[in-house]
Amino acid sequence: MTEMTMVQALNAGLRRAMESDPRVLLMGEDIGPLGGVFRVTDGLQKDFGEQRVVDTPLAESGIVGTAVGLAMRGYRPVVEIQFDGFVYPAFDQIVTMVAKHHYRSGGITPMPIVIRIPYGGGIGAVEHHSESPEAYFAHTPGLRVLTPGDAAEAYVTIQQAIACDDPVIYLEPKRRYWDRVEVDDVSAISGGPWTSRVLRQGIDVTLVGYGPMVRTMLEVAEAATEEGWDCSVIDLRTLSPLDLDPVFDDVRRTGRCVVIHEAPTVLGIGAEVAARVMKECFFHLEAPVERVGGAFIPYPPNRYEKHYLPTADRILDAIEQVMSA
Amino acid sequence: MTEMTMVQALNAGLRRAMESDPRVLLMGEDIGPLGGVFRVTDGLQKDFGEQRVVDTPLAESGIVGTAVGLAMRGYRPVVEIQFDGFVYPAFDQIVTMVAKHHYRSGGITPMPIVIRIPYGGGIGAVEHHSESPEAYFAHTPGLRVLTPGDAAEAYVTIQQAIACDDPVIYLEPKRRYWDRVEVDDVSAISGGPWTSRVLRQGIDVTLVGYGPMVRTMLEVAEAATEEGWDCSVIDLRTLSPLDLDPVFDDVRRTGRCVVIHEAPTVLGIGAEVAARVMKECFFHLEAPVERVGGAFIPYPPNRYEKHYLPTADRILDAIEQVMSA
Amino acid sequence: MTEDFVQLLTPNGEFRPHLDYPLEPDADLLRALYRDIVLTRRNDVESTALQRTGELGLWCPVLGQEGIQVGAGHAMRRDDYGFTTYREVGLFQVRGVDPVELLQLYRGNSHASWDLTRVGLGLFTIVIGSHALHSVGYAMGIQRDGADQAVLSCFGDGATSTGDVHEAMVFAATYAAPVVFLVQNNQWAISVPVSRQAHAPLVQRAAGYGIPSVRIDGNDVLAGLAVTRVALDHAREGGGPTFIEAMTYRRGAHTTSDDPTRYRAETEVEHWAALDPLDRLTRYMESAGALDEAFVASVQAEADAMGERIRGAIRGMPDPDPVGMFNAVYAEPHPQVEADRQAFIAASTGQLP
Amino acid sequence: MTEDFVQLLTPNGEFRPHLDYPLEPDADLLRALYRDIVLTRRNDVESTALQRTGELGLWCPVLGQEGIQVGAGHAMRRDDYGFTTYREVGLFQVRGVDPVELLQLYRGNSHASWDLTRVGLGLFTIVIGSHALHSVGYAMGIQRDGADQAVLSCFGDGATSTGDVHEAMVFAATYAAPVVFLVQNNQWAISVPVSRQAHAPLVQRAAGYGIPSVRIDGNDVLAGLAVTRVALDHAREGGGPTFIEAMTYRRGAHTTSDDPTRYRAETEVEHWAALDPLDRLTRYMESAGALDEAFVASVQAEADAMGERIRGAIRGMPDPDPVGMFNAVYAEPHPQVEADRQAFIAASTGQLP
Ligand SMILES: Cc1ncc(C[n+]2csc(CCOP(=O)(O)OP(=O)(O)O)c2C)c(N)n1
Ligand SMILES: Cc1ncc(C[n+]2csc(CCOP(=O)(O)OP(=O)(O)O)c2C)c(N)n1
Ligand SMILES: [Mg+2]
Ligand SMILES: [Mg+2]
Repeated sequence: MTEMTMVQALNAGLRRAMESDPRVLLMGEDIGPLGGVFRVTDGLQKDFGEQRVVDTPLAESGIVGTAVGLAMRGYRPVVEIQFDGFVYPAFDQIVTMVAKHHYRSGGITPMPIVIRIPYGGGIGAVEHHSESPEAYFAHTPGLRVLTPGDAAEAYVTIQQAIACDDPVIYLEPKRRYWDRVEVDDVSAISGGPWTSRVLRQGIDVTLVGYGPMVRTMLEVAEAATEEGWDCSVIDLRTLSPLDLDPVFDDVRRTGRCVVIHEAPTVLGIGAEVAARVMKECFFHLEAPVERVGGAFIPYPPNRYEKHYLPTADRILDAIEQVMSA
Repeated sequence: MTEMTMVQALNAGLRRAMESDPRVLLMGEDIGPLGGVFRVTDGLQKDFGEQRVVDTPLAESGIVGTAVGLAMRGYRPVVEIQFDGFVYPAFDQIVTMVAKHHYRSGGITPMPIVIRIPYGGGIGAVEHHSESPEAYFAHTPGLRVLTPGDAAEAYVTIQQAIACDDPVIYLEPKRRYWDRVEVDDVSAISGGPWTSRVLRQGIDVTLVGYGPMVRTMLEVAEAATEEGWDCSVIDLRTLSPLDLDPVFDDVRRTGRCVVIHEAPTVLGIGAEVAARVMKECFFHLEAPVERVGGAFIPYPPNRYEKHYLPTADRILDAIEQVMSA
Repeated sequence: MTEDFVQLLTPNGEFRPHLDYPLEPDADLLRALYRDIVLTRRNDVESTALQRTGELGLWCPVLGQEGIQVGAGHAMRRDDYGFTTYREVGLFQVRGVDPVELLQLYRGNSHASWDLTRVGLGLFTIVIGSHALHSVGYAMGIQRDGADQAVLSCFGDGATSTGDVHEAMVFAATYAAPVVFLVQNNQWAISVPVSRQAHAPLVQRAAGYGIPSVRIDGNDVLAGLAVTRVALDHAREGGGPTFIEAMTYRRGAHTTSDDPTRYRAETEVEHWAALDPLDRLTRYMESAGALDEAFVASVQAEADAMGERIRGAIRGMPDPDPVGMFNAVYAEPHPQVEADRQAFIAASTGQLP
Repeated sequence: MTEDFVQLLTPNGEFRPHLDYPLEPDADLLRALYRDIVLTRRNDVESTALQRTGELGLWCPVLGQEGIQVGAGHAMRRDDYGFTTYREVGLFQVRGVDPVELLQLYRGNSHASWDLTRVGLGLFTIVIGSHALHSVGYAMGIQRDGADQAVLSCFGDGATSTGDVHEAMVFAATYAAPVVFLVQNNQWAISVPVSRQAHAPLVQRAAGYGIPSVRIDGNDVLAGLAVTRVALDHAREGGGPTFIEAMTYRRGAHTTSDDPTRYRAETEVEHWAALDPLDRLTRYMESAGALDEAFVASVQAEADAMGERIRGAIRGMPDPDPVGMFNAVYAEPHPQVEADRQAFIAASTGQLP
């Protein structure tokens, strides 16, 4: 048990994955001597060499496209995209090749590629450095999408993502990079990576979120007690596949549900969760599922972000809304 | 009034738009002497010249990226992407620049670009020629998304899309390209392009769809009468913005709703429609909203497509489902 | 078209040895090349016919480009690896792709039908240019394995405009990856002439990356073989990438859905027909005494048998089992796919979900 | 670094006229260049300081690259158009972007703060390389207008690896668009040296597209001016694109968030400091008698005033009105945005939606 930031936990997780499988290699811009702009790969090139920690030219399609070839050759590339907003030049390689290759090959060639993307806002960054592209990937058959809620999760799930024979879009909530928690040096998390996790059980309303919203939800649940509301908190953890059975179970008890994410509400993960919850818990719902997400605007300049992001206040409003229905 | 195929209607609509505004120009692969692989631009280069009907190099990011520059210069480029599956190399330019430029510029420079994409399946095509990418675009603030249900719609809405100062992803349901209908030579459609349209009003269940599903829904509604079910049919027409008020009004009467599209059900347009209908019509619904969409698999080889696509049978099953709830 | 290119076999069938690209074509080699061209051409004819009768949804004719394809195929070692487009039917032939396997794709039974580990060819990507990057990545894997192999990466003149081909050249140069880029400049990308993709000869692109390059006569199977072999050996020995531009011509339509009369003159096609790769090989073999009647007849018989086999296998080939479409979406179980599969099975057996 | 480049002003401040790039620098011109470099440098210093004190979220230092930027800026006519990255502070200065306008971006008040129609500069795109295509499209528009204008398209050495820059070169060559590509090869893309982006000199890339190219001393403001002017004139006159590689150096960190000690040696920085663009201009002006004390003092005073104005405007600049974030998402009304705006207003005024 050590206390670690999420950055340190990811670094340690990558290191363990590289130690245990020589076919794991890292690729990306500035991941070598610099250790990545967030230092997630700090020290790894020094220890594993330039063949396994590959500083690439500035070309995202090139990075993901060569990773595809490496995977065909039996390697397990872990790609770092420097920021969320820079993944789109690689979008064709991701949805056309990474996602489909195993299917196209009739099951002969898997694509064990992990694409790490620091995502989300809240750090006062310039444009293109605060986006939440998860819905694009979760809508794409052939991809898996994981996002850790804290350092302990990150340490384990990054290793599990690398061990998985399918391609995994691994979304790192960058504003939680520097949060410290106790990290256990074990090789599994409860339920495995492709499950959601219930962090708190309440009786009034079920809060559902992931990534950067995990901490926010826990804080909101605390604050809500002051209003006399007892909240469940569920971290989805995996966005593809979605593991909603625990959500359904919980909502069948609480009768109320609020889904939260930073991405635009329209067609965000919350749309799918709401549609499914309302279908599966139709006769248990006391109020329609509320969604708290981004307005239908591009990520705004950062002086606006405290108004754009799902804050505790906005979530509490939504809770009040479902409680008063 | 003339009977036209959708291809002819689009051709005529493009011609009229070019005649009425010299700043309109067409760009794409094989749109010149060949007239496009579907012949939508047939004859236009001959009549408007190479400066206004531009055969481009084979580079989708290049096409859309230069269209951005042309739009900044005051032109109104209409881009043809040859098939749905080839839009992804341009994805970065679309979501990063086309969608955001007006916002980034603080409202100074609009992006009146239309990106025409033949989409959807049902024509027995090879891989990457049958996809339905609409959710990616409809989730992206800054874009508008239109899709015509028949030739008459196509003739008018393509002109309206070109006249719009915002970027429009114009999705052409390729399997309806050769359907003939009466096309009126007027310059408006009822309600304008950014509205959905009620094609049929029933009392039992509301069918909601768009593009290739419009004809399918009408056929299903006919077939359903034999089972004694009286269906409403609503063509969404615009996927961004979504115009759901007519849907809510109808569902408040019928109490039942089925949403249909070819794209994967997970995070498809149906997710948003279901979430919104269930929220807005919570106390009117007799059954959860049903979604009939693509399975969570890549578009399969075409010998499977009759099993993959939302057929009348599958939609009738869904109607039965909501009717028996 | 410039004449400044490597040619070992003139259109008249004269053999002109080349100092930089040594080749001593013995009768066995010539016969093997001849056979592969003839069988490729027959595959083309049969497949076109099957498309016309509705047995296939589409076909991409190769007529005119068999020289470079068969030559390059023979330059590869068995354990080299190739990445192609839809057009490299000659390479499929050399590498041992069964035409029936291939045609399942055009029939719509499968997305990509060969066992890519057996034939050593990646699945072709229809999204133009994207596989150039896969080639380089695969070659980077070879480097890391310390293996004595190289990668052949084929694409068309149109593909050179794509960002992915550029990034592939950048990565290949940066890592000195053992890959040979082979552009078949067949003068057209559907209806768009190569002059719209490039103002300068494509072969010149390579120098900008520090990649050596050479332009060859793509209708000359011997040049294709000799030059590609040197390039692959160079790559295998750690010399890094090479870029080959093979000047050739797509004499047929782009695909069976295309109508080339809309955009090009018949005279152009005739010009290139006179430069046919099989004709010149035949002339040379005749003059060299390497083509006897018995051999010609045996290849003919083999082609006939292949044609019959293709027709027999494809005509009326049953549709695949519908539930198969849910297979292999993921390598590990994915609950959403499983749920959809179960719902599909339930619906097909008449149960409501 | 090769010395094979165009240089008009040696590091010692000697002027060496160049036959192909004629320039007769009179005192007025020299003073204007001097002033713009000094003000650019001051802007850099002030902005860095404001970032350090938390008034700005980020700043991208320009130290070392002012020569080419100010030179190229002066080569542009008023009605030419430019596309830049974040780094072209010298060009912003020449084109009349108010530093306070610019800094609103780094403060987080706006995404792009200048009036792009007034200064004739497109908004810079942070997604590397993508604006190269906008440049070409804009130039295609100039062609269609039959206008007597040209476009300057600036990007870095790292950007040359992107597919978009390649496609921009392809389109520019194909349509002979009136655009000048100006690469500032400052030797680094964050921590990645240019040797990882390119094995051959970047200037060589252009020939592959049939685009003329030239490498210049990027720390020589006069070469930057003379060469860019010839290229822009050439483009304006219908001669098509040119590619300029300016050899220079990013002496500061990539951004204020960066730590260059992790990846490069101080000696390298010192080497380039000795080649400083302002030093050599100063030397030349002194020897040419174009730099008197009064002028130096007046520029200094102007810089001081500018610094004061920047600090005054940025320090404690209020946050924008929150509701403003809903503005200008679309040019025409979009019901979803309006609904979200209304919900936001309702929530901020304490009403439940
Ligand atoms: C990214 C992308 N854009 C467009 C297409 C449609 N398309 C298919 S083949 C082709 C032309 C390819 O030309 P070239 O690379 O010269 O190969 P050739 O067909 O001549 O062998 C085009 C435009 C595609 N498959 N992929
Ligand atoms: C597509 C994309 N990928 C990555 C980044 C992150 N990034 C910002 S600047 C930069 C380096 C740019 O180098 P160069 O083009 O040489 O310009 P310079 O900063 O040296 O002026 C990188 C990798 C980005 N902005 N866009
Ligand atoms: Mg071609
Ligand atoms: Mg640089």
